[in-house]
Amino acid sequence: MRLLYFAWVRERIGAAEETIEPPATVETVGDLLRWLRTRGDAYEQALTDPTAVRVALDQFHAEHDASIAGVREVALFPPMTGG
Amino acid sequence: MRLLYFAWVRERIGAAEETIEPPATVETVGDLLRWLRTRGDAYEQALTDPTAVRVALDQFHAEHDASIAGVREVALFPPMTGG
Amino acid sequence: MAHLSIAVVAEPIDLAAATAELAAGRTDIGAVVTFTGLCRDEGGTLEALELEHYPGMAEAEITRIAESAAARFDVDTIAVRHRYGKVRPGEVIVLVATASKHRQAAFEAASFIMDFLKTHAPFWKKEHKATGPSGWVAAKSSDDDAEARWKNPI
Amino acid sequence: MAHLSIAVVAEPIDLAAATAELAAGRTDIGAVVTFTGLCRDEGGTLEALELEHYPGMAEAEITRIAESAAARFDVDTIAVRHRYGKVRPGEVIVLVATASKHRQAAFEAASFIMDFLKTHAPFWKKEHKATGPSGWVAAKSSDDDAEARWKNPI
Repeated sequence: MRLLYFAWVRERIGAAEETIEPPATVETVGDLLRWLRTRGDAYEQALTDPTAVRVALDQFHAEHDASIAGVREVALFPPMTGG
Repeated sequence: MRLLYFAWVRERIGAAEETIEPPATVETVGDLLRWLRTRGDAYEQALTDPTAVRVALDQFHAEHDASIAGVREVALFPPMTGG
Repeated sequence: MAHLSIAVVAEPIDLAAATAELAAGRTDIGAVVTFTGLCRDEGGTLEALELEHYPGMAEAEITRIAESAAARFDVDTIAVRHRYGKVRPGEVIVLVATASKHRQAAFEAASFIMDFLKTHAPFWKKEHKATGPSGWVAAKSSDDDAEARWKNPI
Repeated sequence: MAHLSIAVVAEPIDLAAATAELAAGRTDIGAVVTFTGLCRDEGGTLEALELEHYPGMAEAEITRIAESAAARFDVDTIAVRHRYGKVRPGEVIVLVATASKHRQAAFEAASFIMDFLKTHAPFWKKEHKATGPSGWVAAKSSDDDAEARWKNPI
Protein backbone atom coordinates (compact mmCIF):
# COMPACT_ATOMS: atom_id res chain seq x y z
CA MET A 1 0.00 0.00 0.00
CA ARG A 2 1.38 3.37 -1.05
CA LEU A 3 1.05 6.22 1.43
CA LEU A 4 1.28 9.87 0.37
CA TYR A 5 1.60 12.81 2.76
CA PHE A 6 0.97 16.48 1.95
CA ALA A 7 1.55 19.89 3.53
CA TRP A 8 2.18 19.84 7.29
CA VAL A 9 1.42 16.11 7.52
CA ARG A 10 4.31 15.58 5.09
CA GLU A 11 6.56 17.97 6.99
CA ARG A 12 5.89 16.41 10.39
CA ILE A 13 6.30 12.82 9.20
CA GLY A 14 9.40 13.88 7.27
CA ALA A 15 8.50 12.01 4.09
CA ALA A 16 6.34 12.62 1.04
CA GLU A 17 5.56 8.96 0.45
CA GLU A 18 6.32 5.42 1.53
CA THR A 19 5.12 1.90 0.88
CA ILE A 20 3.82 -0.04 3.86
CA GLU A 21 2.19 -3.35 4.73
CA PRO A 22 -0.17 -2.82 7.64
CA PRO A 23 -1.26 -5.92 9.61
CA ALA A 24 -4.54 -7.61 8.66
CA THR A 25 -6.28 -6.12 11.72
CA VAL A 26 -6.03 -2.67 10.08
CA GLU A 27 -9.34 -2.54 8.21
CA THR A 28 -10.41 1.12 8.11
CA VAL A 29 -8.82 4.55 7.66
CA GLY A 30 -9.19 5.07 11.42
CA ASP A 31 -7.37 1.78 12.11
CA LEU A 32 -4.59 2.86 9.75
CA LEU A 33 -4.14 6.24 11.48
CA ARG A 34 -3.97 4.54 14.90
CA TRP A 35 -1.45 1.98 13.63
CA LEU A 36 0.72 4.66 11.99
CA ARG A 37 0.91 6.56 15.30
CA THR A 38 2.64 3.52 16.86
CA ARG A 39 5.46 3.84 14.33
CA GLY A 40 7.32 6.66 16.09
CA ASP A 41 7.27 10.22 17.39
CA ALA A 42 7.08 11.83 13.95
CA TYR A 43 3.88 9.93 13.12
CA GLU A 44 2.47 10.54 16.60
CA GLN A 45 3.09 14.27 16.17
CA ALA A 46 1.59 14.39 12.67
CA LEU A 47 -1.51 12.35 13.47
CA THR A 48 -2.11 13.19 17.13
CA ASP A 49 -5.40 14.90 16.25
CA PRO A 50 -7.00 12.56 13.71
CA THR A 51 -9.94 14.95 13.18
CA ALA A 52 -7.45 17.41 11.60
CA VAL A 53 -6.37 14.84 9.03
CA ARG A 54 -8.22 14.38 5.74
CA VAL A 55 -7.92 11.19 3.72
CA ALA A 56 -8.14 10.16 0.08
CA LEU A 57 -8.34 6.53 -1.02
CA ASP A 58 -7.14 5.96 -4.58
CA GLN A 59 -7.62 9.72 -5.15
CA PHE A 60 -11.20 9.92 -3.83
CA HIS A 61 -12.04 11.72 -0.60
CA ALA A 62 -12.99 9.24 2.15
CA GLU A 63 -14.20 9.30 5.75
CA HIS A 64 -12.26 7.78 8.63
CA ASP A 65 -14.65 4.83 8.87
CA ALA A 66 -14.07 3.84 5.22
CA SER A 67 -12.59 0.41 4.52
CA ILE A 68 -9.08 0.31 3.04
CA ALA A 69 -9.51 -3.21 1.65
CA GLY A 70 -8.11 -3.34 -1.88
CA VAL A 71 -6.91 0.27 -1.75
CA ARG A 72 -3.56 0.89 -3.42
CA GLU A 73 -2.95 4.58 -2.63
CA VAL A 74 -3.81 6.32 0.65
CA ALA A 75 -3.15 10.06 0.98
CA LEU A 76 -3.16 11.92 4.31
CA PHE A 77 -3.30 15.71 4.40
CA PRO A 78 -4.67 18.76 6.25
CA PRO A 79 -7.95 20.44 5.28
CA MET A 80 -7.49 21.85 1.78
CA THR A 81 -6.88 25.51 1.01
CA GLY A 82 -7.05 25.61 -2.78
CA GLY A 83 -8.89 28.03 -4.97
CA MET B 1 -41.16 70.35 -22.44
CA ARG B 2 -39.00 68.03 -24.53
CA LEU B 3 -40.46 64.64 -25.41
CA LEU B 4 -38.27 61.69 -26.48
CA TYR B 5 -39.56 58.46 -27.99
CA PHE B 6 -37.69 55.17 -28.30
CA ALA B 7 -38.05 51.81 -30.08
CA TRP B 8 -41.61 51.00 -31.24
CA VAL B 9 -43.05 54.06 -29.50
CA ARG B 10 -40.75 56.17 -31.70
CA GLU B 11 -41.64 54.16 -34.82
CA ARG B 12 -45.41 54.40 -34.26
CA ILE B 13 -45.38 58.11 -33.45
CA GLY B 14 -43.05 58.68 -36.36
CA ALA B 15 -40.68 61.00 -34.51
CA ALA B 16 -37.71 60.62 -32.16
CA GLU B 17 -38.38 63.87 -30.30
CA GLU B 18 -40.47 67.00 -30.18
CA THR B 19 -41.06 69.99 -27.95
CA ILE B 20 -44.58 70.49 -26.65
CA GLU B 21 -46.56 72.75 -24.31
CA PRO B 22 -49.28 70.67 -22.66
CA PRO B 23 -52.20 72.57 -21.07
CA ALA B 24 -52.03 73.33 -17.35
CA THR B 25 -54.56 70.55 -16.61
CA VAL B 26 -51.89 67.97 -17.55
CA GLU B 27 -50.29 67.33 -14.17
CA THR B 28 -49.09 63.72 -14.17
CA VAL B 29 -47.49 61.26 -16.56
CA GLY B 30 -50.90 59.59 -16.93
CA ASP B 31 -52.49 62.94 -17.85
CA LEU B 32 -49.74 63.52 -20.42
CA LEU B 33 -50.28 60.13 -22.06
CA ARG B 34 -54.05 60.74 -22.26
CA TRP B 35 -53.50 64.21 -23.73
CA LEU B 36 -50.96 62.94 -26.28
CA ARG B 37 -53.48 60.35 -27.52
CA THR B 38 -55.81 63.20 -28.54
CA ARG B 39 -53.15 64.51 -30.91
CA GLY B 40 -53.80 62.07 -33.73
CA ASP B 41 -53.90 58.46 -34.91
CA ALA B 42 -50.14 57.92 -34.66
CA TYR B 43 -50.17 58.87 -30.96
CA GLU B 44 -53.34 56.87 -30.34
CA GLN B 45 -51.71 53.81 -31.89
CA ALA B 46 -48.46 54.22 -29.97
CA LEU B 47 -50.06 54.85 -26.59
CA THR B 48 -53.28 52.86 -26.84
CA ASP B 49 -52.10 50.52 -24.06
CA PRO B 50 -50.54 52.86 -21.49
CA THR B 51 -49.45 49.91 -19.30
CA ALA B 52 -47.04 48.91 -22.10
CA VAL B 53 -45.34 52.31 -21.99
CA ARG B 54 -42.47 53.08 -19.61
CA VAL B 55 -41.57 56.63 -18.67
CA ALA B 56 -38.46 58.53 -17.61
CA LEU B 57 -38.59 62.07 -16.22
CA ASP B 58 -35.33 63.97 -16.64
CA GLN B 59 -33.61 60.59 -17.17
CA PHE B 60 -35.01 58.90 -14.03
CA HIS B 61 -37.56 56.09 -14.24
CA ALA B 62 -41.01 57.23 -13.07
CA GLU B 63 -44.47 55.78 -12.50
CA HIS B 64 -47.56 56.97 -14.35
CA ASP B 65 -48.88 58.80 -11.29
CA ALA B 66 -45.71 60.92 -11.00
CA SER B 67 -46.04 64.69 -11.34
CA ILE B 68 -44.48 66.31 -14.39
CA ALA B 69 -44.30 69.75 -12.78
CA GLY B 70 -40.92 71.34 -13.54
CA VAL B 71 -39.80 68.39 -15.69
CA ARG B 72 -37.82 69.38 -18.79
CA GLU B 73 -37.37 66.01 -20.51
CA VAL B 74 -39.96 63.21 -20.71
CA ALA B 75 -39.06 59.95 -22.44
CA LEU B 76 -41.62 57.32 -23.48
CA PHE B 77 -40.51 53.81 -24.42
CA PRO B 78 -41.37 50.09 -24.27
CA PRO B 79 -40.09 47.81 -21.48
CA MET B 80 -36.32 47.68 -21.80
CA THR B 81 -34.39 44.77 -23.28
CA GLY B 82 -30.78 45.70 -22.58
CA GLY B 83 -28.01 43.54 -21.19
CA MET C 1 -16.88 53.73 -1.93
CA ALA C 2 -16.14 51.46 -4.79
CA HIS C 3 -14.44 52.59 -7.97
CA LEU C 4 -16.85 52.67 -10.92
CA SER C 5 -15.97 52.53 -14.61
CA ILE C 6 -19.02 52.79 -16.90
CA ALA C 7 -19.13 53.14 -20.68
CA VAL C 8 -21.75 52.82 -23.41
CA VAL C 9 -19.88 52.15 -26.63
CA ALA C 10 -20.38 51.57 -30.35
CA GLU C 11 -17.16 49.55 -30.73
CA PRO C 12 -16.62 45.86 -29.90
CA ILE C 13 -15.98 45.20 -26.19
CA ASP C 14 -12.69 43.59 -25.19
CA LEU C 15 -12.97 41.43 -22.05
CA ALA C 16 -9.21 41.32 -21.48
CA ALA C 17 -8.77 45.10 -21.77
CA ALA C 18 -11.72 45.90 -19.51
CA THR C 19 -10.70 43.47 -16.79
CA ALA C 20 -6.92 43.99 -16.90
CA GLU C 21 -7.26 47.41 -15.29
CA LEU C 22 -9.44 46.11 -12.44
CA ALA C 23 -6.67 44.50 -10.43
CA ALA C 24 -3.65 46.04 -12.16
CA GLY C 25 -0.89 46.82 -9.70
CA ARG C 26 -3.15 45.84 -6.79
CA THR C 27 -2.40 43.17 -4.20
CA ASP C 28 -5.55 43.55 -2.08
CA ILE C 29 -7.98 42.17 -4.68
CA GLY C 30 -8.75 38.50 -4.08
CA ALA C 31 -11.61 37.94 -6.50
CA VAL C 32 -12.62 39.17 -9.93
CA VAL C 33 -15.93 38.07 -11.48
CA THR C 34 -16.86 38.90 -15.06
CA PHE C 35 -20.13 38.46 -16.86
CA THR C 36 -20.20 38.65 -20.64
CA GLY C 37 -23.53 38.71 -22.47
CA LEU C 38 -23.27 37.63 -26.09
CA CYS C 39 -25.52 38.07 -29.11
CA ARG C 40 -27.14 34.67 -29.75
CA ASP C 41 -28.47 33.28 -33.00
CA GLU C 42 -29.75 29.78 -32.47
CA GLY C 43 -31.71 29.45 -35.66
CA GLY C 44 -28.90 30.71 -37.88
CA THR C 45 -31.22 33.37 -39.30
CA LEU C 46 -30.11 36.47 -37.37
CA GLU C 47 -27.92 38.93 -39.19
CA ALA C 48 -27.58 41.39 -36.32
CA LEU C 49 -29.25 42.85 -33.27
CA GLU C 50 -29.63 46.60 -33.43
CA LEU C 51 -29.41 48.13 -29.98
CA GLU C 52 -31.17 51.46 -29.62
CA HIS C 53 -30.38 53.38 -26.45
CA TYR C 54 -31.25 56.58 -24.62
CA PRO C 55 -27.98 58.55 -24.66
CA GLY C 56 -27.30 60.19 -21.34
CA MET C 57 -29.84 58.19 -19.39
CA ALA C 58 -28.18 54.89 -20.37
CA GLU C 59 -24.90 55.93 -18.72
CA ALA C 60 -26.74 57.56 -15.78
CA GLU C 61 -28.95 54.53 -15.10
CA ILE C 62 -26.06 52.03 -15.33
CA THR C 63 -24.13 54.24 -12.91
CA ARG C 64 -27.09 54.26 -10.51
CA ILE C 65 -27.32 50.45 -10.70
CA ALA C 66 -23.56 50.10 -10.08
CA GLU C 67 -23.75 52.52 -7.13
CA SER C 68 -26.61 50.51 -5.70
CA ALA C 69 -24.53 47.31 -6.01
CA ALA C 70 -21.55 49.03 -4.39
CA ALA C 71 -23.71 50.12 -1.46
CA ARG C 72 -25.09 46.62 -1.01
CA PHE C 73 -22.03 44.40 -1.55
CA ASP C 74 -18.45 44.77 -0.32
CA VAL C 75 -16.84 45.32 -3.71
CA ASP C 76 -13.79 47.38 -4.59
CA THR C 77 -14.29 48.03 -8.30
CA ILE C 78 -17.16 47.74 -10.77
CA ALA C 79 -16.74 48.07 -14.53
CA VAL C 80 -19.63 47.96 -17.03
CA ARG C 81 -19.41 48.16 -20.82
CA HIS C 82 -22.60 48.13 -22.92
CA ARG C 83 -22.74 48.14 -26.72
CA TYR C 84 -25.19 50.09 -28.84
CA GLY C 85 -25.76 49.99 -32.58
CA LYS C 86 -25.54 46.79 -34.63
CA VAL C 87 -24.15 43.74 -32.88
CA ARG C 88 -23.44 40.50 -34.79
CA PRO C 89 -24.08 36.98 -33.45
CA GLY C 90 -21.23 35.93 -31.15
CA GLU C 91 -20.27 39.52 -30.29
CA VAL C 92 -20.37 40.93 -26.77
CA ILE C 93 -23.44 43.04 -25.88
CA VAL C 94 -22.61 43.70 -22.25
CA LEU C 95 -19.69 43.17 -19.90
CA VAL C 96 -19.88 43.47 -16.12
CA ALA C 97 -16.72 43.01 -14.05
CA THR C 98 -16.49 43.21 -10.27
CA ALA C 99 -13.44 43.04 -8.02
CA SER C 100 -13.50 42.44 -4.28
CA LYS C 101 -11.55 41.02 -1.39
CA HIS C 102 -13.73 37.91 -1.10
CA ARG C 103 -15.53 35.98 -3.80
CA GLN C 104 -19.13 36.07 -2.64
CA ALA C 105 -19.41 39.85 -2.91
CA ALA C 106 -17.97 39.84 -6.43
CA PHE C 107 -20.39 37.11 -7.57
CA GLU C 108 -23.42 38.75 -6.02
CA ALA C 109 -22.63 42.25 -7.24
CA ALA C 110 -22.17 41.06 -10.83
CA SER C 111 -25.40 39.06 -10.74
CA PHE C 112 -27.31 41.97 -9.15
CA ILE C 113 -26.04 44.43 -11.76
CA MET C 114 -27.02 42.14 -14.64
CA ASP C 115 -30.52 41.61 -13.27
CA PHE C 116 -31.10 45.36 -13.01
CA LEU C 117 -29.46 46.17 -16.35
CA LYS C 118 -31.98 43.84 -18.00
CA THR C 119 -34.98 45.61 -16.51
CA HIS C 120 -33.75 49.19 -15.96
CA ALA C 121 -31.07 50.15 -18.49
CA PRO C 122 -32.71 52.04 -21.41
CA PHE C 123 -31.74 49.80 -24.34
CA TRP C 124 -34.03 48.15 -26.88
CA LYS C 125 -33.13 45.32 -29.25
CA LYS C 126 -34.39 45.05 -32.81
CA GLU C 127 -33.74 41.88 -34.77
CA HIS C 128 -32.39 42.08 -38.30
CA LYS C 129 -32.77 38.88 -40.30
CA ALA C 130 -31.22 38.25 -43.70
CA THR C 131 -34.64 39.18 -45.08
CA GLY C 132 -34.75 42.56 -43.29
CA PRO C 133 -35.81 44.04 -39.95
CA SER C 134 -38.14 41.62 -38.18
CA GLY C 135 -39.26 43.41 -35.04
CA TRP C 136 -38.45 44.39 -31.50
CA VAL C 137 -37.37 41.82 -28.92
CA ALA C 138 -40.00 41.62 -26.18
CA ALA C 139 -39.07 42.03 -22.52
CA LYS C 140 -39.04 38.72 -20.62
CA SER C 141 -41.04 38.14 -17.46
CA SER C 142 -38.16 35.93 -16.29
CA ASP C 143 -36.04 39.10 -16.14
CA ASP C 144 -38.62 40.75 -13.87
CA ASP C 145 -38.53 37.64 -11.68
CA ALA C 146 -34.72 37.76 -11.56
CA GLU C 147 -34.80 41.39 -10.47
CA ALA C 148 -37.45 40.67 -7.83
CA ARG C 149 -34.98 38.33 -6.07
CA TRP C 150 -33.14 41.43 -4.79
CA LYS C 151 -36.19 43.28 -3.49
CA ASN C 152 -35.58 42.44 0.17
CA PRO C 153 -34.42 45.49 2.16
CA ILE C 154 -30.77 46.43 1.71
CA MET D 1 -23.19 16.87 -21.44
CA ALA D 2 -21.16 19.98 -21.03
CA HIS D 3 -17.67 20.41 -22.46
CA LEU D 4 -15.01 20.41 -19.72
CA SER D 5 -11.51 21.86 -19.94
CA ILE D 6 -9.45 21.31 -16.78
CA ALA D 7 -5.76 22.04 -16.19
CA VAL D 8 -3.44 22.27 -13.19
CA VAL D 9 -0.50 24.37 -14.29
CA ALA D 10 2.80 25.80 -13.05
CA GLU D 11 2.71 28.77 -15.45
CA PRO D 12 0.78 32.05 -15.05
CA ILE D 13 -2.89 31.78 -16.05
CA ASP D 14 -4.17 34.01 -18.85
CA LEU D 15 -7.84 34.99 -18.47
CA ALA D 16 -8.18 36.09 -22.08
CA ALA D 17 -6.68 32.91 -23.52
CA ALA D 18 -8.74 30.61 -21.30
CA THR D 19 -12.03 32.36 -22.01
CA ALA D 20 -11.53 33.12 -25.71
CA GLU D 21 -11.97 29.47 -26.61
CA LEU D 22 -15.23 29.15 -24.64
CA ALA D 23 -17.48 30.89 -27.12
CA ALA D 24 -15.16 30.97 -30.12
CA GLY D 25 -17.09 30.43 -33.33
CA ARG D 26 -20.29 29.79 -31.37
CA THR D 27 -23.56 31.70 -31.73
CA ASP D 28 -25.62 29.74 -29.18
CA ILE D 29 -23.74 30.96 -26.09
CA GLY D 30 -25.52 33.87 -24.42
CA ALA D 31 -23.59 34.14 -21.17
CA VAL D 32 -20.00 33.68 -20.03
CA VAL D 33 -19.08 34.06 -16.36
CA THR D 34 -15.48 34.02 -15.17
CA PHE D 35 -14.11 33.89 -11.66
CA THR D 36 -10.48 34.77 -11.07
CA GLY D 37 -8.93 34.18 -7.66
CA LEU D 38 -5.83 36.27 -7.03
CA CYS D 39 -2.97 36.03 -4.55
CA ARG D 40 -3.56 38.78 -1.96
CA ASP D 41 -0.99 40.53 0.20
CA GLU D 42 -2.68 43.14 2.31
CA GLY D 43 0.14 43.70 4.77
CA GLY D 44 2.79 44.09 2.09
CA THR D 45 4.83 41.35 3.75
CA LEU D 46 4.05 38.35 1.54
CA GLU D 47 6.72 37.33 -0.96
CA ALA D 48 4.78 34.41 -2.43
CA LEU D 49 2.26 31.69 -1.74
CA GLU D 50 3.58 28.23 -2.41
CA LEU D 51 0.82 25.95 -3.60
CA GLU D 52 1.42 22.27 -2.93
CA HIS D 53 -0.92 19.89 -4.72
CA TYR D 54 -1.68 16.21 -5.09
CA PRO D 55 -0.83 15.47 -8.72
CA GLY D 56 -3.41 13.26 -10.37
CA MET D 57 -6.04 13.70 -7.68
CA ALA D 58 -6.07 17.50 -8.17
CA GLU D 59 -7.10 17.13 -11.81
CA ALA D 60 -9.47 14.24 -11.00
CA GLU D 61 -11.20 16.09 -8.15
CA ILE D 62 -11.60 19.33 -10.14
CA THR D 63 -13.07 17.25 -12.96
CA ARG D 64 -15.53 15.61 -10.56
CA ILE D 65 -16.57 19.04 -9.22
CA ALA D 66 -17.04 20.36 -12.76
CA GLU D 67 -19.07 17.27 -13.72
CA SER D 68 -21.25 17.78 -10.68
CA ALA D 69 -21.84 21.43 -11.69
CA ALA D 70 -22.65 20.35 -15.25
CA ALA D 71 -25.22 17.86 -13.97
CA ARG D 72 -26.81 20.47 -11.73
CA PHE D 73 -26.83 23.59 -13.93
CA ASP D 74 -27.66 24.03 -17.61
CA VAL D 75 -24.17 25.00 -18.77
CA ASP D 76 -22.50 24.36 -22.08
CA THR D 77 -18.82 24.68 -21.23
CA ILE D 78 -16.74 24.73 -18.05
CA ALA D 79 -13.05 25.63 -17.96
CA VAL D 80 -10.90 25.52 -14.82
CA ARG D 81 -7.23 26.49 -14.48
CA HIS D 82 -5.45 26.10 -11.15
CA ARG D 83 -1.86 27.13 -10.41
CA TYR D 84 0.62 25.19 -8.32
CA GLY D 85 4.08 26.18 -7.18
CA LYS D 86 5.04 29.70 -6.17
CA VAL D 87 2.48 32.41 -6.88
CA ARG D 88 3.30 36.10 -6.33
CA PRO D 89 0.87 38.71 -4.94
CA GLY D 90 -1.47 39.90 -7.69
CA GLU D 91 -1.09 36.72 -9.75
CA VAL D 92 -3.98 34.41 -10.60
CA ILE D 93 -4.31 31.28 -8.44
CA VAL D 94 -7.49 29.91 -9.97
CA LEU D 95 -9.72 30.66 -12.94
CA VAL D 96 -13.21 29.24 -13.44
CA ALA D 97 -15.11 30.07 -16.62
CA THR D 98 -18.62 28.89 -17.48
CA ALA D 99 -20.63 29.38 -20.65
CA SER D 100 -24.36 28.85 -21.02
CA LYS D 101 -27.43 29.92 -22.90
CA HIS D 102 -28.81 31.98 -20.00
CA ARG D 103 -26.98 33.93 -17.34
CA GLN D 104 -28.27 32.36 -14.12
CA ALA D 105 -26.83 28.91 -14.90
CA ALA D 106 -23.41 30.39 -15.71
CA PHE D 107 -23.34 32.41 -12.48
CA GLU D 108 -24.48 29.52 -10.31
CA ALA D 109 -22.17 26.95 -11.87
CA ALA D 110 -19.11 29.20 -11.41
CA SER D 111 -20.04 29.97 -7.80
CA PHE D 112 -20.73 26.28 -7.05
CA ILE D 113 -17.40 25.19 -8.55
CA MET D 114 -15.46 27.78 -6.54
CA ASP D 115 -17.13 26.76 -3.28
CA PHE D 116 -16.23 23.10 -3.84
CA LEU D 117 -12.71 23.85 -5.10
CA LYS D 118 -12.03 25.63 -1.82
CA THR D 119 -13.05 22.65 0.30
CA HIS D 120 -12.38 19.65 -1.96
CA ALA D 121 -9.50 20.34 -4.36
CA PRO D 122 -6.26 18.93 -2.92
CA PHE D 123 -4.13 22.09 -2.75
CA TRP D 124 -2.40 23.59 0.29
CA LYS D 125 -0.97 27.09 0.59
CA LYS D 126 2.22 27.95 2.42
CA GLU D 127 3.10 31.57 3.01
CA HIS D 128 6.58 32.83 2.23
CA LYS D 129 7.43 36.16 3.81
CA ALA D 130 10.54 38.19 3.07
CA THR D 131 11.94 36.65 6.23
CA GLY D 132 11.32 33.05 5.10
CA PRO D 133 8.54 30.43 5.15
CA SER D 134 5.96 31.37 7.77
CA GLY D 135 3.49 28.51 7.84
CA TRP D 136 0.51 26.89 6.23
CA VAL D 137 -2.68 28.82 5.54
CA ALA D 138 -5.49 27.39 7.68
CA ALA D 139 -8.76 26.29 6.12
CA LYS D 140 -11.60 28.76 6.75
CA SER D 141 -14.90 27.77 8.31
CA SER D 142 -16.54 30.35 6.02
CA ASP D 143 -15.55 28.09 3.10
CA ASP D 144 -17.33 25.15 4.73
CA ASP D 145 -20.38 27.37 5.18
CA ALA D 146 -20.24 28.43 1.53
CA GLU D 147 -20.11 24.82 0.41
CA ALA D 148 -23.00 23.89 2.71
CA ARG D 149 -25.26 26.28 0.76
CA TRP D 150 -25.39 23.71 -2.03
CA LYS D 151 -26.24 20.71 0.13
CA ASN D 152 -29.93 20.64 -0.76
CA PRO D 153 -30.80 17.67 -3.02
CA ILE D 154 -29.87 18.08 -6.66
